[in-house]
Amino acid sequence: MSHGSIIKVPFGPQHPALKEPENFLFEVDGEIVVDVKPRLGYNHRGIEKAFELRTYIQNIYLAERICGICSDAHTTCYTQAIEELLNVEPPPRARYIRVIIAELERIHSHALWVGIAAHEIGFDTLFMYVWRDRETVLDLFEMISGNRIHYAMNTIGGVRRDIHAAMVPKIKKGLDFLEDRLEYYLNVVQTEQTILKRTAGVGVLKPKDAVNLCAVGPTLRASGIKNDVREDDPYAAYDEVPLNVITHEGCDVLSRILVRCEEMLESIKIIRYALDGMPEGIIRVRVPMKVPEGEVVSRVEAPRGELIHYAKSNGTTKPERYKVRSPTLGNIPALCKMLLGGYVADIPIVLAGIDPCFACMDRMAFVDIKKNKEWIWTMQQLRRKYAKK
Amino acid sequence: MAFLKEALKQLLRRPATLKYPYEKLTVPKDFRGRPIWDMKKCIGCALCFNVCPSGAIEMIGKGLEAEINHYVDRCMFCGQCAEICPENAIRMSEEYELADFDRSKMLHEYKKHS
Amino acid sequence: MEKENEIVEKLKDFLKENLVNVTIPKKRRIFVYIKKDALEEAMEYLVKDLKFKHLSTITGVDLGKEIEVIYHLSYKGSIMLSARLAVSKKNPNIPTITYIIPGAILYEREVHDLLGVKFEGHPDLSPLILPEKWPKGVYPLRKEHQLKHLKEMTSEKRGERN
Amino acid sequence: MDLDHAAVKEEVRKKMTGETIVSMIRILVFPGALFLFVLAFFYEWVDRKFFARLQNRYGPLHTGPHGILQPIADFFKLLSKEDITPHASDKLMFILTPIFYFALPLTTLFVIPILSQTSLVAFEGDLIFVIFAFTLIIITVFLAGWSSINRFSTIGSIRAMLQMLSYEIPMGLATVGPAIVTGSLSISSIVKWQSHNFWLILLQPLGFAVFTICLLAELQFVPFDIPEAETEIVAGWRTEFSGRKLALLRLGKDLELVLASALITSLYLGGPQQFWLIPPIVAFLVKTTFAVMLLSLLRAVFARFRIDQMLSGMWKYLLPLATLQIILIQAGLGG
Repeated sequence: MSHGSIIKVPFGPQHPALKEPENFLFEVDGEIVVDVKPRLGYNHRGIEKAFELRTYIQNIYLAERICGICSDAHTTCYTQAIEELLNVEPPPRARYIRVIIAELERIHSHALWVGIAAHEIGFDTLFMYVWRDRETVLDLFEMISGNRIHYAMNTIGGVRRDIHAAMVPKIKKGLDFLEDRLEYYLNVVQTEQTILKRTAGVGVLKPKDAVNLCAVGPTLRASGIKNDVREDDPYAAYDEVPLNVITHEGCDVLSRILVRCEEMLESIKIIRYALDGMPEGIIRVRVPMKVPEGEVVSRVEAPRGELIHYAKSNGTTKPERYKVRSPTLGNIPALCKMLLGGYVADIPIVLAGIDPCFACMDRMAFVDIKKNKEWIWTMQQLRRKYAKK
Repeated sequence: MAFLKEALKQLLRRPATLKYPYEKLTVPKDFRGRPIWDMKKCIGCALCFNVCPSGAIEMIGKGLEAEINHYVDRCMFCGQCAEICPENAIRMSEEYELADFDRSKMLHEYKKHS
Repeated sequence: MEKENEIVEKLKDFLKENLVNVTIPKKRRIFVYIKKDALEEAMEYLVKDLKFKHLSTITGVDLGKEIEVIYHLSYKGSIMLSARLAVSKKNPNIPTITYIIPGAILYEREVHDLLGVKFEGHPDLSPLILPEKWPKGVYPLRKEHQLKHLKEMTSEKRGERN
Repeated sequence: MDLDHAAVKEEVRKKMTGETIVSMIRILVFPGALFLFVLAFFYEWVDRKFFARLQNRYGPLHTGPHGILQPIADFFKLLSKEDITPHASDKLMFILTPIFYFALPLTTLFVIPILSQTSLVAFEGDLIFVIFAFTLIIITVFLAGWSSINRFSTIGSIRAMLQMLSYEIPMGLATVGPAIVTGSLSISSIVKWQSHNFWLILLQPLGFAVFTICLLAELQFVPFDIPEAETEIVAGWRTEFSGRKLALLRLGKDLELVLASALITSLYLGGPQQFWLIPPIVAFLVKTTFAVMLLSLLRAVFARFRIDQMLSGMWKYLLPLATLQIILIQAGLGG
């Protein structure tokens, strides 16, 4: 390959294909991608340092705001970790409610992703349809938890709001509507020629690479490896709920779409089972403010993959160290492998293939400024200057 | 061409979007909107001030004479203050249209005797 | 719990004295403390023979004088083994394990950025998360840096103030 | 007999000015520029509303009744915005290309019969002029992208040229189809021929399909909007344009939409016809609105192709179809 024709194409941090700031420097030979260098950290807010400054109750809402789409996964993982440190057992009804909320969030997160993937390949009409149908899930969330995205359902020792008997028929009606819409989209994705042309055989990740590069979640399951935290390391009420893990052998973007669509249908079945089988009883137990010394690793299957929280407490009301590793960081090495050898035109769809959530992935340090010309007010100065007027 | 049939079917259906300023969605029952303090019930225990994760509540004075300054631009509507208040003096209202051009309007002051 | 005990037995007779202590707090969780110089062979053994193929992440914890680096490995997604080792702050050098598990490439860079642990042999230890103009030698997650102090220090780097 | 030169010159001048004023009005106002601007804005509104309704949403609403003034509002808003010329760009080309991009479709529209069955400028061979104008438009697109020295617009402009190479030939064949049948290369006479016989869409449906697909590629609508693929190369060749230049580019694209739909109407749908009392222009407007809605429908139903898929698709499928249509005409089937 003649070296002369290699040009460097920056992708991000501001780019229509990336919904959040991230920078990938591509070396492109003609239309073929030769090398990828990820440069992360544009969305870094210092959450791990901030964890150490707040009490355990306040940290629930900090954990929730690590990511705007998979917020429940983070709070479930956080509250589980602290409950294990306190060795407190949430009541059975709370564990079932956690499963229901987690699966509803999986549907809303995957539906959001199918819309974005359609937008990446220029299919805006499908994007509009999928996001219109996703509104049913968000309305259900608003009814159950009072808020569309940050449901704040989990607290240490159980759940803050109950799913009353009056809500169950509404939820079931919403799920029935969603089920036949999702079946229709599954059919569209497999038959619509223009989608197949842009996704089949694109962004291939062979199973061996997926394991070596420690990929997680649907990206791993689309390469044929059956690995899901809900089944392997069950938490909340997943040991009492029937679950079948969906895998596809296609190893390309199309099989990732199929895995996520079928996972949504699977989630609907889980929610129906959990709604019927939910035991009666209290939904939370009282917990002390101070957490005894100890350390714990807590794992959850977030919509994008295996999410790990490591907590270390020192007996006070504030954690000693709190580490969050979100699924997207696990998939970035696999993403770089997929991009090599592909077309420039395929970058957005392959990049969207792992359903990147950069808000999750960056959790540290301050809002940094690329260009030195701008000046910036810090939050405190702004409040002091205006709030006092 | 299956998608063509679906697209043409949409022409007959009413659009799913909303003419926002003129048509508004009704918010469900216990929606977490802006928290409102009922100063008659408030005993100035400062529990809400301490628990607020984003520091949106400011206490002036102590005990029964305490007054509350609530910064809506800092508040994230988590409802933790309403939950922890021993006197149930804080209620999460249904208000969600809180944007404004002037930041001083973001400050809601709750006086004791007003 | 028998699978966990079996793994611990195998690890004990492989590492012998390098294995300082082992705790099994609950089902599917093993915490292991190993010596620094036994890291590479322990990793090799864990990944190749005991089939801990998936490295979930690497955590760095600041213990005051030492920095503790914890490797979270998982066996077929279920059993989670956390192998930890401590390294002094004066010469925080640890051999890289990217040649055993390629997936560790970003985790090591993150720990290097935030806690200043140098991974010898790592292909590219350039800053992954911190901005270019970040002052050298300042590792935000270390206990000695308070949030206020870090903000003042980096604010001069942001050019003229308001 | 000695003519009174002054009187003759006076006579000629009066007649000449009378005639020039009439033709000036016809060029500049009614079936000419002003009318076409209004038509361009109207069709952009039709396209946006219909496209929105296909996607189950309202589309522009609040500017004028049913948002009909939205395109005009966008145009004037853009005019008021800052007009940045990149430092490293080729200044002259950067300024000229938007003007060309806007002027080309406008002048080509004079060749198409709108008011009556003969256009403003009708000459034998204006069909060839239209095809040539389409190629010129794409060359302006290439120069626009190339002159704004920016990585994304360079890639965009190269893609525009590649795309042109692939659809020019099938489009040429598809426009030649009607010319062969009517025996003339002037659009006005093709329109006259169709008013006596059937519309050509009934006689040459295959040619109509090929022609519409190529127009989609010409207008850079979704299946073929590869030169300005929003998610891949930001705004493709239009990335660096802003303010007045972008306003001109958008107006140029609207005029191109009018040109495309006017071509479909006059070549395949019979153009402006006199249905007992209704003046021909109403028929023209109805048919072109239908053509715009057809293009909008096709835009809503496809995902975007990759450039190599588009090239191979055009050469492997569209070109044989276009030649098949010509063969059918020669075999006497086309009318």
